[in-house]
Amino acid sequence: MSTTLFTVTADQFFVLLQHWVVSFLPGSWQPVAATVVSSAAIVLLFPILFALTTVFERKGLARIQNRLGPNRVGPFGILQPMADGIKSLTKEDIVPTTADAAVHFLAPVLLVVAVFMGFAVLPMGRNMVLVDMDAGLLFYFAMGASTELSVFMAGWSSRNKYSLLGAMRAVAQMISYEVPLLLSAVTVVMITGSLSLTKIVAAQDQYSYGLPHWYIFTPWGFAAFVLYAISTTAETNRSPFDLPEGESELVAGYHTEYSGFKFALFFLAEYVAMFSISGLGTTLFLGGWSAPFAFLSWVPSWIWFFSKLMMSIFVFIWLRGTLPRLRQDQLMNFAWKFVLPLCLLNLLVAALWRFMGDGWLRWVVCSAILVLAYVGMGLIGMRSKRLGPRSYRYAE
Amino acid sequence: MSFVFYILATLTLAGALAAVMLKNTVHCALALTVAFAGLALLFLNLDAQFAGFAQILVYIGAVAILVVFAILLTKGSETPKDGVFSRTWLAGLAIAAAVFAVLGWAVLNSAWALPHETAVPEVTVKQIGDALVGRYVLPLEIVAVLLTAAMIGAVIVAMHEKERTK
Amino acid sequence: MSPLAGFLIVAALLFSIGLAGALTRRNAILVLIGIELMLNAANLNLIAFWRYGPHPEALTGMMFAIFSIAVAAAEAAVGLGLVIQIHRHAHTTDIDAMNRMKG
Amino acid sequence: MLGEGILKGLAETAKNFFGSYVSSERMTTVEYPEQRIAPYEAARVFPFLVFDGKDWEAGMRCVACQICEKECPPKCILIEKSKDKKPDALGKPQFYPTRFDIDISVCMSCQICVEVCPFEAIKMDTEFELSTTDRFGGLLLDRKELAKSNEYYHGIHPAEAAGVDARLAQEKAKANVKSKAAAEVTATRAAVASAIKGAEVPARPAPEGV
Repeated sequence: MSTTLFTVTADQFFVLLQHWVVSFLPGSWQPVAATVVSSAAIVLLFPILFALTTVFERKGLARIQNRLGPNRVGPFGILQPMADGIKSLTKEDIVPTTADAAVHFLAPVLLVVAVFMGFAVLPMGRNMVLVDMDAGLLFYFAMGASTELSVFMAGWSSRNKYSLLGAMRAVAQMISYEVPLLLSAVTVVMITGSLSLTKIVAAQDQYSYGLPHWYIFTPWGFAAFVLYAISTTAETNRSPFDLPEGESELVAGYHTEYSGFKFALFFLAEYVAMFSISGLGTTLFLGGWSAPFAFLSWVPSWIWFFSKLMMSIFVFIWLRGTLPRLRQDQLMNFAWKFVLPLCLLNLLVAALWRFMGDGWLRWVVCSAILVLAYVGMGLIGMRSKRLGPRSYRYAE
Repeated sequence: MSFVFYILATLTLAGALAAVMLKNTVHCALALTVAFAGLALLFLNLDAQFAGFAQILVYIGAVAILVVFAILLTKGSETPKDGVFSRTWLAGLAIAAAVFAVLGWAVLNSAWALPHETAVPEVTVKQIGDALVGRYVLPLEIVAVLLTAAMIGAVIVAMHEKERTK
Repeated sequence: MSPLAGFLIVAALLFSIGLAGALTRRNAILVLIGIELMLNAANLNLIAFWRYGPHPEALTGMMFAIFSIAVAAAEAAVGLGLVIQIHRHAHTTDIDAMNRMKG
Repeated sequence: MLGEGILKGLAETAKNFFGSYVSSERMTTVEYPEQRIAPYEAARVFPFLVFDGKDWEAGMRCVACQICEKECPPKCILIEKSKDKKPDALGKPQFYPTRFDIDISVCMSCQICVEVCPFEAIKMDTEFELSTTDRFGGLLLDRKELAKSNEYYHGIHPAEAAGVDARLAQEKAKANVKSKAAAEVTATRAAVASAIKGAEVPARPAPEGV
């Protein structure tokens, strides 16, 4: 860990910046001002990242489909989000007359607030966390849980058959995937022994012969990460699980009756939820802001956090470009009959891992149990589904 | 008494009153959520961090959605034709007022004897964890069994009986 | 008036509002909402007494509140399951109409 | 069944993604207004009227037989027959359309008018940038806008145009042969007639002096 003055200042750049900005205020206001400055930074940073991600998403999907993607507005289409932003601001904001105006207006506001609250506990760099809570993970999931209600409010208040159907589907999906999400996070808590995210990252920040102690490199950690990834794509209504806003059936799901800026708010909330949940993913499994190799630890810590974040965003986009949409019953069966049992088993394996003591034996036993369970569930679960090459009864 | 307490108290009571008085049942459910949120903030005000977040997670995350789903499944969102309050609403109100009078009287009279340690209890999640699996391991297991039973029971109760409707 | 008394008053008021809701409303779900409010008022009392109690490190009040939250959630689930079943059978959620025991 | 299908799919899209940066001919789309894809031989958009020679009005092949008007499924062709006749390519006097309108907002490019036209007068164009500002007048093309030369036809559908020209030339040749034969027949009949007349003239007086 070369601790030259340059690397330390680069690493703690934002912390020093915050102290410098806050130092202008009189003493008594300083703690409050510090939180205000950091939360202002978060609230500014992630919409900018959201703007960039919309371009990455459209260009990434285009490249996957062998086409170019937006390149008209600005060099390589970088200013496309500017154009989308202005468009959504100037679009007329139509509220259906039969809609329940108060709830209709409140839904996107509540959603955006709930989504932004999650960032308070995410450690984005070495001692760069807004609130170092002792029960940080629990706070995060509490905020995550309140997004479902605003989705329902949006669906119900626009008095439209499709949006209500979309909202019911979205809420059912989010609730049934919230259980595996929590359980996969609980395995990490079991091993670290603390709910505080900074302690979880500290536990992963050690290196043995160059390789980091990230939880994804342990059998139970890898299984938990895969289950976590599945649950996050479902929780944020993305890629194979985006049935609630399935354009083909439900027009646009629960935000059909929204237009103009309120629709842009839903769009923003979905992407910022994606950021915050993949931020949590990196914190829990990919070692938060710790460098991938010992000799790379001179690089500022927040660079690692945001690069891992953007990598997960790219995986979201990659999944969206690849997998077809799941039907509602397939989606629910998958959640309750495949992901949840594996999560429970993973809890068991994590406990086994913890109390079997160091050595190669626990690696073999844990990975054996998990692989056996996965293959077993896969074969038994799929047997009744007559999967295999399609047989056409009429057209040959 | 701190200023924050007054704000949170009014927020919670307003939410609760709205949840009881409003005509549209879905509005009642949303007002109930406001009451739950107010209570969670009151818990945080009482430095019970774990209980506050658990309250948000369990009540706002699950119970509120459950209530709203129930309202929609029973077509409760249309206002009933013969009034929102039951015929014997006056008696109910009287009983509630009586209960509040008794409780209020009890609180005010014993105000001097109430314990008032102002030391903020330093509670870490580790202590709660140790307490849960240490002193309270029996209630923990019982609640686990109860939750499973409740889950299975609720599913069976609300399931479509295939054979009877044939 | 000590802060604890303030919390107790708020909890009592909340409890009576829940009780009023449960007694006066016609819709079964609103009765369940009233019951939820009463349970929450009890939780508030527990945590208030734990916070201002003599030795908070024993965590009794908070533990009690957490278990009561879990039980209340289970109760809400079963209660609403019943309401849905009654509605499917008798096509009403009006309590006054549920006066026949016939299955 | 254990998720290897998903991995195969992901590998495929990854290959596409990184391949698109490596080799640019994977790109199926082009920057439309600047670059254009070469039109295909069999492409068709809306019909147009073919005319031979330079003057579109005189050389127009259409003889206003109105078969296409009757056959057109969405009824988007309107023809008004002329009173007088003008000689067509074979010199035979034919009617011509004083008014021939096609409403391209109604036309569904089904090419039935081309198939039923006995005179190869109407063919399918490949011009598709026809957007106009006004919705009704702009999309109703009249006779003058529809008429395009045979060379233009050769430009857009070379093979098909060559086939049409060959057939027309063959008909012309057959017509010439027929007309030549007809000319001979008329000539011989004229000769016979004149011979008979010549015979009658002397015959009429001849009976007196036979």
